[in-house]
Parts: sequence; structure tokens; C-alpha cells
Amino acid sequence: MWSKAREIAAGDTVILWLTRDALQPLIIEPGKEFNSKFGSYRHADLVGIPFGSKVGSRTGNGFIHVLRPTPELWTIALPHRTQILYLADIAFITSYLNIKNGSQVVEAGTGSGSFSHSVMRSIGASGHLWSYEFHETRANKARQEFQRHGLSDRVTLTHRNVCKDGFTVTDTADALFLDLPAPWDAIEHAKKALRKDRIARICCFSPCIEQVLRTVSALNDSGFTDITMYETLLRPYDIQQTSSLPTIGEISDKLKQSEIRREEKRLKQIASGHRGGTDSKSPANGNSQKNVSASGGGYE
Amino acid sequence: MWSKAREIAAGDTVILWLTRDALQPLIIEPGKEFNSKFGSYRHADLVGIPFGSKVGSRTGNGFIHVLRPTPELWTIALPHRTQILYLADIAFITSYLNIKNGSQVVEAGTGSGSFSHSVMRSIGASGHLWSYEFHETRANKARQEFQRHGLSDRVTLTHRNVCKDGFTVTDTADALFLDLPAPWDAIEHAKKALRKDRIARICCFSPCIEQVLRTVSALNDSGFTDITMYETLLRPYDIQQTSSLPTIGEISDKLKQSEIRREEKRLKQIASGHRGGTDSKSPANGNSQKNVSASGGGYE
Amino acid sequence: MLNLPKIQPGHNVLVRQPNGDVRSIKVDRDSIVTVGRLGSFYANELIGQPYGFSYEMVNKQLKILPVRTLEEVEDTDATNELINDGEFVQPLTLDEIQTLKQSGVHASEIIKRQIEQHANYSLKTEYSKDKYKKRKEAKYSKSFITIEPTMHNVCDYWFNKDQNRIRDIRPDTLSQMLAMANVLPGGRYLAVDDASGLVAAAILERMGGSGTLLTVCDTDSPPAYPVVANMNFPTEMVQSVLKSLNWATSEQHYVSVHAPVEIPADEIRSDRQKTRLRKRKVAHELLENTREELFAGEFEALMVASQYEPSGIIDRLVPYLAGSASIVVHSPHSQPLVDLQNKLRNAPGFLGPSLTEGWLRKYQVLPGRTHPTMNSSGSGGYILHVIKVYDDPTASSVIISRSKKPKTDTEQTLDSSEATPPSLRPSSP
Amino acid sequence: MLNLPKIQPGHNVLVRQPNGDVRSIKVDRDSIVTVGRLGSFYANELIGQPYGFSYEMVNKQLKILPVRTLEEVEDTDATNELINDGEFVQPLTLDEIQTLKQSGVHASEIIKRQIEQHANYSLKTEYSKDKYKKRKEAKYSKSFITIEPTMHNVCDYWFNKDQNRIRDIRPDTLSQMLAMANVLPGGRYLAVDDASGLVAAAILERMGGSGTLLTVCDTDSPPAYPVVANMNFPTEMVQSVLKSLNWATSEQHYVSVHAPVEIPADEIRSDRQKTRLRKRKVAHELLENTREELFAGEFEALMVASQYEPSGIIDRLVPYLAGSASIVVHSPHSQPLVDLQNKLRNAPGFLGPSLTEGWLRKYQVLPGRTHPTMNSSGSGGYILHVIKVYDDPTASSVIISRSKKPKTDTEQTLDSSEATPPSLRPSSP
Repeated sequence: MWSKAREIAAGDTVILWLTRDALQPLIIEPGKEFNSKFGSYRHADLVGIPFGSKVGSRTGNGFIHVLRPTPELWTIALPHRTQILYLADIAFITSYLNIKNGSQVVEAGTGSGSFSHSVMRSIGASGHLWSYEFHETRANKARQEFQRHGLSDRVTLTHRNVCKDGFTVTDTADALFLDLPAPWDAIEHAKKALRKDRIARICCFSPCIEQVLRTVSALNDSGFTDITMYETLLRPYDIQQTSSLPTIGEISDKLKQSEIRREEKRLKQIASGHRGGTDSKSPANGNSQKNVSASGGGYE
Repeated sequence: MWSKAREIAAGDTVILWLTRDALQPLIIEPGKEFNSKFGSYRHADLVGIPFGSKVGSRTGNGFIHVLRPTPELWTIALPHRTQILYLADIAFITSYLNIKNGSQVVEAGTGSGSFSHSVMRSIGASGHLWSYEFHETRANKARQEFQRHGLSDRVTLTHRNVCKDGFTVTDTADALFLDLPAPWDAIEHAKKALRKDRIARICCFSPCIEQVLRTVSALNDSGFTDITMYETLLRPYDIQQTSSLPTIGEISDKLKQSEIRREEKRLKQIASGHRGGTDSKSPANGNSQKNVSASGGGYE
Repeated sequence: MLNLPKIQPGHNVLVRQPNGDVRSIKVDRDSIVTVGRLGSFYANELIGQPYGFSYEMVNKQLKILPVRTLEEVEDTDATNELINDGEFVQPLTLDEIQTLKQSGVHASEIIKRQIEQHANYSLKTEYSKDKYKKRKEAKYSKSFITIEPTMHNVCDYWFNKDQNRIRDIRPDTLSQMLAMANVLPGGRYLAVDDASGLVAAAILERMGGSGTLLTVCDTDSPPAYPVVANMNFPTEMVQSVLKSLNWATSEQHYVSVHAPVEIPADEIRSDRQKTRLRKRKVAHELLENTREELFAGEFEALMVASQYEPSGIIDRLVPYLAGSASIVVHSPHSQPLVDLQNKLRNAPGFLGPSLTEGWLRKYQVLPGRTHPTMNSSGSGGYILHVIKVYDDPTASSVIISRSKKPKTDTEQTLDSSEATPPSLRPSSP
Repeated sequence: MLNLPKIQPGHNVLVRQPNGDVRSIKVDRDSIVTVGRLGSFYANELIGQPYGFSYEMVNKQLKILPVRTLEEVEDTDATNELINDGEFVQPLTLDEIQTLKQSGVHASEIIKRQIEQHANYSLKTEYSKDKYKKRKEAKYSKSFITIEPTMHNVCDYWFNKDQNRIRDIRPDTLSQMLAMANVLPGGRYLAVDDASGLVAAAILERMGGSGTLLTVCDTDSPPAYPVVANMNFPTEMVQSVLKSLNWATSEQHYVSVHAPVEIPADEIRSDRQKTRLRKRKVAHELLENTREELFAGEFEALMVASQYEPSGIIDRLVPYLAGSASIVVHSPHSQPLVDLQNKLRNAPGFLGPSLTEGWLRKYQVLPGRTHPTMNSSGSGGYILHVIKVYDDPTASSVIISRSKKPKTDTEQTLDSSEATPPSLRPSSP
């Protein structure tokens, strides 16, 4: 997979962390430059420094962090060719399908390769992934990517519509994952691809309820058991304001002081019995239009 | 509806709060006694005291709180004849259907009357509820209950299977609520019951997704628009432990002290070179089996 | 029908644009109303109309559009297999579209032409086609739908527009608060509303023009409740019911500094001065009456959605509640209510404090494409609910047998004999 | 096939009873195994079997039951309209059932007889009938299903059995932790596991027998990790990988009080004494080697699920992490991680701290009756994730232009020039 060395070398794929929302993969090719609004960097300057280094811009106006790729960082940084799966789903599916060192895994479609990378991380060198993609351009791009990441020996990528033409392996997969618009069309094929001598598992991912119901029905018709449906999310935890709140005693005091000030003004007006020029826009009845409003209130 | 007087009178329905999980409705009938494991109380003793009073048992072994009924308390305390709707659903449906003072509302089925009570609270004396229940015994029990709660003029309760026989009103309802196993069979009838001169609203409550989808389809076929589906819950907020955590410095010190004690023992053993009787079960090698474990750890 | 809601001159009307955005427009007689960037129309076209119609703006006039139901989309064998990513681009140039628009071509026509020119359109799945059409319609249609100003819709509008100003109160949360407080027509309620009047508006609607709502605010003048404006309540429905004090004037020992001034008649120099003195007297009487109304007590519920520390509010207002009244306190954050709950647990006079958080999920309902909408709008805040009761200290000492029972959650029982801060002790009957 | 998991003598096997409860049973050769109150069987019957079969216990022997798929229930016109509430009672008396059971009648026969005697059965809807039959089956069947000890299943078992002992780590949470820490075969990891070994077990499984897992524990002896026992790992898969220190022995300035004692040969009085001295030397060498391994650093991730204050743990262990390594800290409560996140935001050497909470929902999937299961098991806890980086103080001073940009969330940028507690400064390269 990606480099495991301490220091970055020419040819390595790295992930540039520009900001939390701007991550970008980069292949180190000395001679080239990386330019962005976060500064300018020579690839050559990154060679030999440890992964995880903060690097200042050559031109002095910014910095970046250079990270070792992981499937999780890749998922955030990768060029999206399709809607992709994110961490919560990937992690849960991997866990539920019991994908681990040595697992034989089948997936369709490859899509942007987000799940593929995570699977290849988990199965190690002794496992294997058969990945199918019906969209030819996407398949070719993914193939190049896997090669560049040193994963060619862990994965067999096939351009094929599995719903029509089935899988290329039989009685092989420990785990099979379908991320297709109509997974039910692939269930019978999937059954053939799964190994028969032990428990093997299938997961079908669908955004819409109708798809799920139809898939459940197809799985049941094909003799699968223990069918369950899960939804999972990873929610950012919002830190709650802990500053102490103002009290009604404080606002009460403010209101009283303000009333005294207005009263002084008012008594003056009543006593004088005539209307001063500067008072013309200052209302003089009991209910002033000028609000004393506490912090954060802000009525308009 | 229920008494609005400050003090409890004979004939009033009250809610007895025994514990948070044990609430019970009671009709005050002087001469009777209320007995439970929370003590013994004469109805007569409750007459004349204000609603919301804590009352000690006559026999001195317990107390209860005597509350004014509300639809929410009634929902918790009522005799359940069916699965009932709870606060989150009732509140949301009431809001979404815009049930308010003066609303003309239709519901089927009546069930245990939980939603009915809440509706009659919200519509006031100028509104009306038509409630339908296909189960005769339940219908009769609900009718008695509504009467006892002084609600007979706000509600028309009919024993009827609305899926087969439709509703008794046409062009009348501002809002219509279906809590039926097969709401889709009642949609065409419901359309007739709803008023035509303004926006009128329907809500169908179903526990299963397939029911919802079939209902959506039926609503759409009948020409309803703006169909949405909501799920709502009221989750108790669990207060999180805020006590400060032990530090690794503390446990490190404990471990060191324990090691010194064991070392003293061990050196004594080595020096003496023979096995003391009491030491026979005390392991003497580098890894003692006796754990120093910090609070809360508790490995077994 | 009596309560047939029609759009009246001066109403604030919520309208939904084709892209889903909701705006509030003011419909004054004889004015021209502008709807965002969509266009404008003569307000009189809308006056007298019931809510819920869909209109298209044509030469500043409104054309009612037919109602649309969901269309079943046929699921064909087509997939997006042969469409290259990134190639599904705008088939008409921006200039071409501009020219079509200026020549007065109808939106549906522009969409049709785009589809015709779109090389890959026939290769797409029916779902993709449907999505594409809808997106284009949202972009070119000059239509809007009027939304009935129900409390639910108005709350939803504000929540989407600026949830801070309504202190994160979502429609489901608001509905729970109303249910917990048992608000009903003709009741008497106390409220503290720093949520732009959302809570006050909801109570006012439930009261239906009878009863009393007394709010305590943090301003000299009667509080500005902008949400109430969106409800288009008839004036009398508000004026006969709503009264306000502030945190100073609601104090029992408060002495008004602007009590009527007795000025000898010969010293009154002008009519203007006379008017002022009269107004002052009226204002003072109103204030005193409102104070008396508060101090008379026996309110049926207290609802709080405030920026101020809640236990101080409870201390101040609970004495005016009737026995068995509900106290409902909302907060966007959990901590203030966790603290409050802990206080109330150890105070007599409060029964069954509970702290809850609402959870709401909306689903897109389209035939064959039902799924939860993922804009999970975070929290709608937290609600503390507790019932005011009259304590009886003599009844609390014999209960050891009960409090030993596991899972019997009666906090009152456990602590009522302990010392409690007098500030949390409500008035006894 | 190599990794075909079969039940071996000595394994801890999870079995699901008809009522849904899962138990762990020990399958020792030639023993008799008891499954709760259901019955018992000869362990040898199960040895050598693959996982996932359903068995019925008949005379202490196991009979494999046919696999069951979901049955489509026909939706008839029947409703529960004519059944009186409370009347749908047990049609056979307890005595009658007991007699049937003792006479060796099969469970399915008891259920059939109950149904025959049930006056209202034919009036019920098909759904109700199905529910009734299932309930009865769960009650009388002496069957169980073996569950493969995948990490997911074992975690789920512990979560349901005693979630406190695994610090509320739910299967979804555990999977997220593993993904965030990028655990892979052959890697080198640090872990603090006060969660009964759940985290250690998960890392060990992912490592597949190669690499190093160094855990730091709070006990004198190697930590007891009971969850690991449920995984039935081959011994070598654990022994070659797992090493442990405790909070004392992992300190850099720690000096072992039981360093080898050099006793003159003539003073050694017995073989026993000799053995002790040798063992002592071995233990000491092992300890020193493990310490050296820790201090060599360059670990690829740190995972923490601990009862101890987390920032102290971070201070202690982060110096031994490689650049770009992930730090993943779990807590059942949010507050300790909120505090930690605030600290890390202001410390150099930590990139992108994020705090998340997992959300999981399981659905009952039965034809026509799909709905979320309502035992929403509360929280699976909170996870803080952050990346260890090598700070470059010279690079941080020129960044004002960036930090002014709205929504650019780089906390490091904003504070890296400020004074930070040295305790949070990781070792520099």
C-alpha cells in the first residue's frame, strides 16, 4: 500500500492538509511545484522530511501539513467520480461483514474507490478484493489509482455490469458488498460468488427505503438468513456554550436605572410644560420606544 | 373538561401521582377510600384541598400528590385499551394539523382516547371532534370516559369501521387523523370528510414503513399534495457524570508503592531461600497475580 | 365558514419559491410585491385569496397553476452506465438561455429545448431525467405557493431563516412545550419569551382570544414580538389577552418612579402638559393593574424561553402559579437545564422534573425514492418540565420504606427533609 | 480453506436462544454444556462444527434444524375488530402444558394444540397469528444458534450483557475507532484499554498476528482482557504481538526495584532459590525490552478507552507516535473529550481535532412489517480524533491572511504562536 517509511521519498503519494475542508492528494515528483492560495512549495523540498510535518511556504505566505495517506484521508481528499461512502458507513460495513486480515472480498461498483481502499487496508497482503465497475471510464481511472498506490496485487478490477453478467468468481467471497442502483438484480449472482463452506456475508447499500425493501425481498427469496437493516451516522459533537448566563437581577437593575434617567427627563418636560427642540423625536409617554435590551436579545 | 376550580370537589376526576412511574386516575367519591402500598386515603379528606397538594397517608406510612388532570397526565395514567400515542407524536400531529381553538377534527380509531383528550383540550368549546372506533367495547368505554370528563358536547363518538363504511360527516373537517392498521382503505372516505373551501390536512400514523409507503401512494392517488413523512421522538436527556477523573499520576504512584511492598516480601523469600507455609499460594515471580486496580476498573 | 383564512390587506404572507426557499412578503393594498429575484406582482391580485395556491407571475399578474401530485416515475432498464462523468453539462449556452428568456419564452419551453439539445438525455435513467427536469424547473419558473401562517409553518420559517433569534425552538419542540404546559383556550398563563415572540405567539393562538397571557420581558417598553406579526392575528385576539411587565416592574417591592404627579391646577401651563399627565396616569394604572394581576397568582402554567439564568426566573414567578401548574423551560443548551433540574430535585414544591430533547426526522417522499432528508437540523434544544405542588413537610418523614425501593424515582421523597435554599421554595397555599 | 472457522475444544461459543438472548458457553471436550434454562448437551457434539447452524437439543444430543427464511405473511381481510381486549389468553392451563412437556411432546405440538384451543385464533389478523406463533415458539423451543465470534458479534454481545464493562463502546463506535486509527496487519500500535480488552481484541484481530500492540494498563500484572477470550484467537496470534506496561513501568525515569539481584553463588541455598532468581531475571529483561520498544517510538496510532483523565495519557504517550499518526480517544461521556479538544486546539503538534458521536439504528426487517427497533440503546460514547504532526514554529507567524478567512477551521494556525503548556508539546523529530 502507501509508503510506510518515516520520511517522504520521490514517487510517494502524500495528502496535503491545507485546511480542515481542503485536503488534496499529491504525488511527489521533484522538479515540480505545488502552488495554491496557501503558498508555493517545491516537491523536492518535501523529499526527506518526515510524514506529518508542517511545512512553511517557500514564499513565506502560508503553510501546509504533509500527511501519510490513509483510506480515511484518501476518502476526504480523493477526486470524486461518484457519490461516495463516508467513514461511518465504511467502518460499519467492514465490521459487520467481518472484513479482516486475509478476507476474500467482492464489491460492485468500484465507484470512486473509497470503500475499495479501506477494504484493501483491512485485508492486508494475504486477502484479495474483486472489484467490479460498469462504467468504463471510472473503471480505468480506479485501476490506475490502485496501481499508483501499490495495490495491484491485492485487487482484481473488472469492467462489467454484474447485474447482467454476474461476477468472475464463484464460491470464493467471505464478504460481498453491493453499492448499485438495483442491487436486487445482482443477488442471485452474488450468491454464486460467496463461499459455501462457512458463513459468508453480503451487504447492500441503498439510499432509498423502497430499494432496501426490494433488496430484502430478493435476499430472502435467494435463501439468505439473518437479514437486518441498519442506518449509521457520525455526528460532530457541538460544544455547548458554557459561559454563565446573565441574571434577571442584573437586567432588573439596568431597567430601574434607565427608568430613573427617563423619569428625570420627563419630569423636566412636564415641569417646563413646553416642548424642547431636541426632544421632538424622543417620545415622552410612559412607554419609551427606546429599548434597554440585554446582550444577545436584539429585537429588531 | 376537567375541573378548573382551585380546590378539589366531590365528583372531580383527579390524577394521583404515586411515583414517577405510577400514576392513577381517581374519581372523588366521599365515603370511599383509596388504598395502595403508598398508604390509605379517604376521598372525603381530599375534598376542599387545592389541586397539586401533597397529602400524607391517614395511617402515616406514605404520601401522594393529587393533581389536576391534563391530557398529558391522562395519557400516562389512563387504562390502556390499545397501543397509545405519546406526547411527542400527539404534540407534533396537533401542530402539523394546525389543531387549535375552534377546529373541526375527525379521528379514527378512538383507541384508548389519548389523542382524543388532547384534541378536545386544544379545540376548546367552539371546536368539535368526530371520533370513530370499530371495536364496540372500546367505543363504549371511551364514550363513558368522555362523558365522565364533561366532554360529551365536544365529541361525537361513533362505533363504525370507517374503512368499510366511511365517516358520518362530509365537507366538514379542518383536520383528520387516521391511526388504523390499513389507513389507505380510509383515504377516499377521508377526502369526503375534509372541507373543500380551504386547506385541510390529514395525518396517517403507522409503525411500519410498508404501511407508510402504501398510504403515501393512496394519498397521492386521491389528489392530496405536499405529502411528507416525519418521525419524532422525545428523548430523556441523560445527565452526564461530571466528577473529575482519576489521573495516571495517581495510579502510577499506587503501582510503585505496591511494587515496593511486594519487593520487600520477595527479597525476604530469596534471602531465606526456603518456602514459608503462608507463602505457598502467594506467587513470587515478577508478575504478581494480585492486581492493583483502580476504582471502577474491576477486571474479573 | 367562520375561520376561513383568506389573505387580507396588510398581512405578512409566507411564499415558497420553486427552489424551496420560503420568504415573507407584505401584502399592502395597491402595492407591488417583489418575490426575491423571481419577479413582482400587484398585491391586490393576492388579497382575498385563500392560502395554498400556486401562482405564476405573468406581467405582474397572478395566474393560478394546477395542483401537482407526485408523479410515479417509470423505472426503465436505462442506467447511467454510458454517460461520462462531467459530460452531462448545460446543452444551451448562457447567452442562448438569456436570449430565450428575454424573448419571453416560457420556462417550460426553455427546459424542453435544453432537454432536446442534451445529447445524453435519453441515456439517463428515468429517475435522473426527473431530477434534471425538476432542477431546471426550479431555475426558470417564476412561480410561488402561498403558505398558510399556521404556527407550525411560521415556526419552521423562522427556524430556517434564523434559528438563533427563536432560540433554536423547532416546530416539534414548540408543540411539545405547548402540550407540556397544557395551554388551552381561556386559560391564564405566564411566559418569558426572549425568542422573538415565538412562544407568546403559540400561546396566543392556542388561547384563541380569551384568557390572559402575562409575559415578563427585559425592555422598558412592551416587548417587540416580531414572530407574532407573521401570524396575522386579528388585533383584538392579541390586545384583549396579552399583558407585559418587565423584570423591574414585576418585582413585588417595585415602586414606580413615574407615579402620577399631582401638580396644582394653576401650575398646568398647557394642553400638552395636561395630555402628558393624563397619559402618564393611564400608563401607571395599566402597570398597576398588570402587577395586581400577576400578584393575584393562580396562573395555570409558566413557559420560559429566555436568555437569562433560569432558576432566578423560576424563583421569581413560581409563587404566582396555581397548584398542579406546569413549568416548562426551554434552552438551546443542556447545561443550564441540567443545573436547574438538580436544584429542583432538592427543593420542595416541585414534582417530577424531567429533561428531554426532541428528535425530528423528515423524509423525502417520492414514489420509489423515499429517504430521510439529511439536513438533520441539529438540536431543537432541551425542555425541562416540572409540576408545581404544595409541599406538606409533615408528610415527608415517614417514607423511608418507599425510598428504599429500587427504581422508584421520586426525588422529592428523598430530599424533602433536607435543608433547601429558601429561594426555591414556592409560596404555600 | 485456511480460515474456515470451526468450533474447537476450549472455545467460548456465543449462542442465541429462541427468545433472542445471547449467552457465552465454554465447549470443553467430553463435558456437558448447559444453555441457560433451555437444556444441556454433550460438548463433543458441537466440536468441529462450523458456526451459524441452528440446533435442537434432544436427549443431550444436537439435531441440526433447517434454516429459516422470512415468511411472507398473507394480509387477509381479518382484523382484530371482534376480539375483546384481555380475552386473548392462554388457552391451555399451566398444568396442562407441564404435563405435555413431561410426556415428551415436541414444542411445535404444544403450540399447535394451544392454537387449536384458542377460541379467537381464527379471528385474528395474519400478522397477529404470526406474532403469536413466534412468541410461543420462543417459549417452548429447546434450540439455539451458534454465533460466529466476529469482533462485531462479540462487541454486540458485551454491549448487551454489560455495557459499562466495555465503557459503552458499541460495534459501530468500535468500527469507527479502528478506521480512524488506520489499524492494519503488521502495524505498530499503542493502546490504553480499560474496556475489558475490547479495544485490544479489535486491534489484535485487525493485525492478524503480525506487528506490535503495546498496551499500558493500571495493574501490576499483565492486564486481564476478558473480551479477548471470546475471540478464540490462536495463542500465537496474541503472544507474538501483545506486550504490556503499566503506568509506572512506562515512565521514562522509572527504575525497577526488582532488578536482578546478584547473590554470590555460595549463598544460593536451593534450586528453588535459583529458579526464582532466573525467573526474576527473565521478567526483568522482558520488562526492559518492552520499555525500550516503547521508547523507540514511531508507533502508528494510539487508541485510548480509559477511565483515567485523558490529557495526562496523551502527554505521556504522544511522544512515542510517528508523524501523521492518529490519536483516537473514546469516552462514554462528552465532557472529558470536550476539555481535551479545547486543550489540543491550543497546542502545537496536533492537527484537526474532531469530536464525534456515533448514531446507529437497527430495523426490524419482516415482509410488510419493517420498522425501526425502538430499543435505541442510547449513546455508544464519543470519539475524539486528532493527527500528530511535527510543528514548525517558524512557519506559523505569517498566516494572518489565512486565519482571517471565514470558515477556514485551522485551529493550529490561530494559536500556534501562543504560549502552550509544555506538557502537551510532542517530541520533535
